[in-house]
Amino acid sequence: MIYRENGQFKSSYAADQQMLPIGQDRVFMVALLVFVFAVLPAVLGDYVFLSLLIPFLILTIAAIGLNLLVGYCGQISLGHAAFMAVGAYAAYNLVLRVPQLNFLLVLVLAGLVAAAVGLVFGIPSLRIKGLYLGVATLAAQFFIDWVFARVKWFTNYAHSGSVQTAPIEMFGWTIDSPVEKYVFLLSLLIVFTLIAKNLVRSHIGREWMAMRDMDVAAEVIGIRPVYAKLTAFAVSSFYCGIAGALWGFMHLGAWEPLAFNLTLSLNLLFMIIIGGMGSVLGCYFGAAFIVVLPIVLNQVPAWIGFPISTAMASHLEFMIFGALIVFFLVVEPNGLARLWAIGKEKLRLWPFPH
Amino acid sequence: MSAMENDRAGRIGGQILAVEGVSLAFGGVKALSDVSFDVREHEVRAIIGPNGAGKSSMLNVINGVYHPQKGTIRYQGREYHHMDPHEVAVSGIARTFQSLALFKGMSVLDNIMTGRNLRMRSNILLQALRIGPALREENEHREVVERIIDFLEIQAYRKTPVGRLPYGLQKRVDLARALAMEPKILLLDEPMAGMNIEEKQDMCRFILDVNDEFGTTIVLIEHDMSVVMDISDRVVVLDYGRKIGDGTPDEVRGNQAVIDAYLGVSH
Amino acid sequence: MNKNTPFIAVCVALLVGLVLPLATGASAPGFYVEVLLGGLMAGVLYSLVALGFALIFKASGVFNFAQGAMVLFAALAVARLAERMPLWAAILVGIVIMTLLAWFIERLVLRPLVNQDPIALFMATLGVTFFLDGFGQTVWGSDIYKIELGMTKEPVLVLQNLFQGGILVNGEDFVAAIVAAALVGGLALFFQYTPTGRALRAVADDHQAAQSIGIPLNRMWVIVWAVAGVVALVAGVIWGSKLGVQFSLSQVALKALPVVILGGFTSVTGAIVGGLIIGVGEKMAEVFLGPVLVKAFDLAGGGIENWFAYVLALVFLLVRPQGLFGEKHIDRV
Amino acid sequence: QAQDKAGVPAQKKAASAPAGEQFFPVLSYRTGAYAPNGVPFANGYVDYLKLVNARDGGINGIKITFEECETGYATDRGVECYERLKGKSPTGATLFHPLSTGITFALTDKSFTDKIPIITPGYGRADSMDGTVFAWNFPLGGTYWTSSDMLVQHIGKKEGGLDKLKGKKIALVYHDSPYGKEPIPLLQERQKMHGFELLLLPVTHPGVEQKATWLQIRQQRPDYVLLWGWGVMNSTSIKEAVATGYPREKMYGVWWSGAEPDVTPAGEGAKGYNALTFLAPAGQGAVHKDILKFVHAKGEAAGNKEGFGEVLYNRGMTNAMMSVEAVKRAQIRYGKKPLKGEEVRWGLENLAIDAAAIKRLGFEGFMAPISTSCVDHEGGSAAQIHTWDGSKWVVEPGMLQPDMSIIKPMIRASAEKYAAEKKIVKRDCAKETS
Amino acid sequence: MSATAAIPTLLAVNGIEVIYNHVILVLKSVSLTVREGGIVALLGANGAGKTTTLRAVSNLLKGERGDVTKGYIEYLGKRIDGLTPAELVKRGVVQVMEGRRCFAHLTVEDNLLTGAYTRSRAETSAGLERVYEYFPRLKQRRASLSGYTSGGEQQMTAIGRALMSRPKMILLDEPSMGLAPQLVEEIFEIVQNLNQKEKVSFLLAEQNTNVALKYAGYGYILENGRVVMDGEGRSLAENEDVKEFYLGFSSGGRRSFRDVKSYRRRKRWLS
Ligand SMILES: Nc1ncnc2c1ncn2[C@@H]1O[C@H](COP(=O)(O)OP(=O)(O)OP(=O)(O)O)[C@@H](O)[C@H]1O
Ligand SMILES: Nc1ncnc2c1ncn2[C@@H]1O[C@H](COP(=O)(O)OP(=O)(O)OP(=O)(O)O)[C@@H](O)[C@H]1O
Ligand SMILES: [Mg+2]
Ligand SMILES: [Mg+2]
Repeated sequence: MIYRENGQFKSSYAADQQMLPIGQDRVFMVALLVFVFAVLPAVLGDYVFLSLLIPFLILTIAAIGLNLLVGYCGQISLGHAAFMAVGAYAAYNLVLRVPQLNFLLVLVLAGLVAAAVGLVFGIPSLRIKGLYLGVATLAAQFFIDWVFARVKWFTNYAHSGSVQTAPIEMFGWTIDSPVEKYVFLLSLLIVFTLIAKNLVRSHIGREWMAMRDMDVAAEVIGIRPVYAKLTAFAVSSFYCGIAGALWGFMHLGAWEPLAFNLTLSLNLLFMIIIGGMGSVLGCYFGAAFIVVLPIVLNQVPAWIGFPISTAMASHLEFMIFGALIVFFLVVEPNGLARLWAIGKEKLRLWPFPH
Repeated sequence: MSAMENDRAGRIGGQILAVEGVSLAFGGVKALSDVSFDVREHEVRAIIGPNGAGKSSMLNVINGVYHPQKGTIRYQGREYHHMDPHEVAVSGIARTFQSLALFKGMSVLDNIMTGRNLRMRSNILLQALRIGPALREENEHREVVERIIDFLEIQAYRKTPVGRLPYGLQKRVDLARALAMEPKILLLDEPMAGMNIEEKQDMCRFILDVNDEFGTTIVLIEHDMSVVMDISDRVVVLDYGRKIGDGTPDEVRGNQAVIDAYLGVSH
Repeated sequence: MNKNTPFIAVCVALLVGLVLPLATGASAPGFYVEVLLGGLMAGVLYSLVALGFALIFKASGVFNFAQGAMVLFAALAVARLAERMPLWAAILVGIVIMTLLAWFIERLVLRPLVNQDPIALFMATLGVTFFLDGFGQTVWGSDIYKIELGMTKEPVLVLQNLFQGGILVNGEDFVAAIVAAALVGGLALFFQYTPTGRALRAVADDHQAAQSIGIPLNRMWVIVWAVAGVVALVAGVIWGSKLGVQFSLSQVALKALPVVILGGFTSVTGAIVGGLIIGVGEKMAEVFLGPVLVKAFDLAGGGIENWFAYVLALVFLLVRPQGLFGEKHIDRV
Repeated sequence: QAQDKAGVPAQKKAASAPAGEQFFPVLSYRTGAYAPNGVPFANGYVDYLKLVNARDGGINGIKITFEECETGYATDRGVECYERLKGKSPTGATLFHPLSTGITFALTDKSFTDKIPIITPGYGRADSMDGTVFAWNFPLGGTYWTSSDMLVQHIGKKEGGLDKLKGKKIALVYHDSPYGKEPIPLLQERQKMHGFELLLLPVTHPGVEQKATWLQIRQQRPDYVLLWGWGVMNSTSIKEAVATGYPREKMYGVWWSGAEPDVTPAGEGAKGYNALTFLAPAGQGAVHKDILKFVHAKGEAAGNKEGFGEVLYNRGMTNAMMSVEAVKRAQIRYGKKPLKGEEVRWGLENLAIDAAAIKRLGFEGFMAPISTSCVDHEGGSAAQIHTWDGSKWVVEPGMLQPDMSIIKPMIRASAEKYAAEKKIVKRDCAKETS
Repeated sequence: MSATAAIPTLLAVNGIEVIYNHVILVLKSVSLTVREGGIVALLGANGAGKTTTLRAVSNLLKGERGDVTKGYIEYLGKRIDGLTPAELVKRGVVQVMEGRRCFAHLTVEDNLLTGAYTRSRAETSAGLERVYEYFPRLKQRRASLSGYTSGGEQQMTAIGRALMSRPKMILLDEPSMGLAPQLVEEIFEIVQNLNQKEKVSFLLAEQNTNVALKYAGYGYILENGRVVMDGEGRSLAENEDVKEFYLGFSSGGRRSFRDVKSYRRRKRWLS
């Protein structure tokens, strides 16, 4: 009966609207922050940062962005990697052409460019719904991929279509080592998580969710679909644009249009579905599941000293990964975040079963 | 038929909404043909009629969800051919739905808060940072909503996702959401369907209180004749998309066409 | 203005685009016909995959992402089995395998997920996709395999006297077209006129309600997935004999997505017509429009067929949100 | 502990061997769309490493250990493999061999901090042969600029002189990725020189949809088609050529489009198709006998001997051999002990595999001599044309050589641009003693 | 009670407990019996657990992520926990779900026909005629998509659809909801007709206590997942508490809705 909210009363609406209304959660959060900022950098090796944590952090930002659109506003998009590409190429060109710009500003601008493009590709959502819209957004995916592969200006006339970046410098700090990147990205992620949380708790967030749950009723109480849907597209693309820029600059270092292909889009979608639609926390779970699990699965045979061929290992990885997706959905169709919530609920009732 | 009754009658004002010659058809189905009636300020106006008579369609027309092929709507002195749902909301007409149209994934509180949406002004950046005016605004509106929650006695379910609530409570949340808009006219589509007597009594009380305290004009669709006869000031009767009766409950009760089409003998 | 005006406008624009190369003399008539045929044939292949999609969606409301993986799996099975037995036997065994697969999917994936959100089911089929990709390669191998339908691959020149230079056609393509037509006809009849067909449509609308009135959901799903599996097998065999059977086959199947939305998710006819429109559209665009764009914007190569199908589908949806033959979305309040 | 991932646990250490092991990471792809080409290559590469252990007891007594990592030809997966393997074993990874131009682009960036050489024989960035900028890249034996140059020269010869190319039409059918796009600048340069028309026809990954491409070829009727494909794209191209009636004799593939998996799926139709071959045509030589004897006979063949003696198997083997030779060379300077990547680079920069060495190693007929330096990370490029006769590759006699007077300035310009973008300080090779 | 004892039991629900989502406990030991040829009403406020009880009988809980965790259900003396809904329909138990749930994209007639999935062709056409006899309005609208029909029409479609499977027992969930008074009477007349002429038994969940008790032979009152009262229809209707809280009569006769002034705390039998 450690985890209980009894005896924790709220005396104002502000207190009631806190993000973590339960005291134990706040303690846990502080401990977690100390752990990720202070303990992890001290104990983990480069590989974990470069291959697991950095992609995880960046893709979580992207997943939050996509979740705002799909999970909160109910507009399915299968083409969000394209907006990441927009962000990445916008940042590349900004850094290339206006070298004196501070990188934080570059990020914001890249996000804004992506938001603008997202807005344009969001227009069909005013007429098309559900999976139809999902497939329609594929047009964005393929068209934008194509533009970056074909219009030479975007890649600074690189003949291979591949671009590369130099390490980032900001306020005299060169973000180069894996740990530095990790800390920078982690801070960004926290900021973006808070912003997302704030948005979905505000009236704009409620407009999105209303649009998602029942669009006719939403209109009748005065929500304009145009505004709600397009802001969702814009904010969501903004997140993805920033994630794209980070993906290019902090993770890949050198990339080609293919780096932001349909597979990445689908992966983002997997993340939010596995993690939980309409849950910011779910994005963390989802990103961890999709980014980390395959890599871990791939290495399991080696760890347990079970000699199988790489081919077999990667086939197995596919099979187990697929089976796990189905398994988790069967256990909880609303994603890992819901599983987490149920777990917490049980903990709250513990030791009573109901 | 007390003093209060007369008092009410005295408060009923002039015409606020008028539907004139509205016709609406879906393919071959004539949902409404040439229907006209008016609504006066502060009255409780009931619409009754058999299933499929076009009652919900009528509300949808007023609401801007359906655009009639013919006819006009006069509201606050202005004449519309059809209205846009958003415009309607801004001009102070709120509505509940026959088969619930709540936002299933949101909590009761959030559902009702959406009703305050039109009045919330802070821009997206302020909301993102949740500072200053955004936070203040949020708390102010929360207070209004809490009052409505108290009024409708759904305090215990504030944080519950509405999808999990039993039907009757969902109906109440639907009403609460509409009330949160502080509308001039409230359109209610079978607010008491699926309720037992006790709950119906509560609901009637809520409706009358809204009507009395806030002076909200009410347009009500309902199949329970005792409710309609008890609480409405005037009744429109539709049948197969046509108006077959209009008047006070007593007048309507005596109308032979209405008896044949709808009431039957038992009432 | 009529509600259908934009739709008609788009159709007219497409038709104009279609005849433009010929009208302006940008293309020799013979070549034009070849491109048209090439597009139609590609379209038939898209249609075959799209058909599987549409079937499953229509009958169970599941957006089956695994259709491509099923095509690959079936093709691999037939190709590898045919190394050990005659082709017809391999196909028969293949059908049995696909039916078994349908049974497993129903048991392990669909049954536990009854009455869930479409998006959860969609996701589950993605899990199936991953599983099948891994499983297929483990069981059948990951090399390029051949399926020999016993037809010559060398093209024949026909109508040499009508068009200068003649027209190249492929016998194999015609077989594909005929098979596709037969499948579609049969399935359309099945859905419209049999109780099972009607029950399948009911299931698509509301799983739970269908269950409540005695439609055995489980059997329905096995049936429809097995049928989709057989359609996948047919598609796999035809594609495989043209392109070779290899992992990449499952990726081509992605093109079936714009096809189904253009045709309308729930329509068998739509899958076919959509496939043809997209096949012809994208080949025409690539061949005639591509070079023009490259010149105009100094692009690094054409390749507009990558997006053409999707953009075309998007434009269609904008003027007709339910697709060409899809059922209109019903929302009433 | 490094594991032999290809089927058998790694050899036990011989008691007499010097302490330590030389660790070779192996980035391979045995699954997915590119598996038909990735598998035989990886088999050849791994088999040769095993051979060195079994026959010679390692590199001068230093055992080789290795670990495979599946990249699936995907850049992000490749980078992850790199990160995973670069720090294995006390000395770290010897060198990386990404077998993907995309992965090469991504790793090039990292090589500067990690100081591990990346060898890309016959692929990767063309400008990376400039060792003063690309300190860690080694496109040994050829790049896409040398290969495309040789192809143009060959076509010129067929036409009776490069000047005869004027007014001719050459189409480049290429994989729409950095790999496929690399030859374009050189071809454009040559186009300016000789006045032929160049058609650029990109094919999207994975390359099974080429109908429109070949319709365009049928319309434009180019005199030659250069094929820059990989994996299933190659065989599809040949099939589409058959379907559109384009003569296979007029098709020339780059060396990655000239192996058995590229032609056999097309059956009879592939007859007459040509491709470049460098570092190993098909066939078997002395080294194959050794592999059969020391590796296969013991049942330790990687991946069921798939592709043994075929083009890609042999190329994988040759690549492994050059890597081993580089370590050997570096041992002369740094001593017979496990070497770091940084030390191996010296070996790679001072590689001199002459005809005698080739013969000694059992590779006679499989490669031309190579000699690298601090400035020149390619070490010379030479190749032949081979033609598929319906059942095997027939090598045309006569070596082709690129015209470096055209390529060198291009490389310099391109490397300068790269250095400027990445803010790289160029090496001064004169100062570095060799 | 003694009069009915001779009639064999059709359905027996024995002390079931139902939990949704592994955590939400909704039914707490509910028991009830339906005798052959009976009409049993299940009454209770919103959220009392009526629908849940019906779902537990028809085995439709799975789809709602609910589970029967205690107790069992017998039909014709055999336990039916393991049967699929389809098997139950074959055995004659069919549920008409709350909220109509017609197949929106099928026409009214197709909706009806799907109900006869378990029946032969001959039975189907006879059944269709029968349903059209009961509901002439449906015959008029037979060709329109049921998604576009009005609420009442949909309710009729749903009931008609269930009739198509020729059930022995129908679980009817809030049949009167949203129906015009005439139609409510009509539907209950039909229920009575079916019951008397075709010996179909009914278990019906209703809010409209008035009508329900008029037609039902026996009734159970559910509150907070427990059966708090049961008895013959007539005797329930005469019970003072029921009168006040479910029928709206107080000692002085029916009270006008307008006059219900104060918000009364509800009287509860439990808690
Ligand atoms: N799928 C579900 N998941 C979680 N809780 C549920 C679910 N369905 C119902 N409940 C809860 O179970 C309780 C009983 O619901 P039920 O639908 O059985 O009531 P009811 O008596 O039919 O009410 P009504 O008259 O409003 O239809 C309610 O509190 C409801 O919130
Ligand atoms: N969107 C629509 N498309 C097609 N027909 C419609 C649509 N909306 C309503 N109708 C038809 O119009 C007629 C009137 O429907 P409406 O819903 O207004 O009836 P109602 O009076 O509210 O009935 P009920 O009391 O059963 O709710 C019905 O026959 C219905 O089928
Ligand atoms: Mg209605
Ligand atoms: Mg209920």
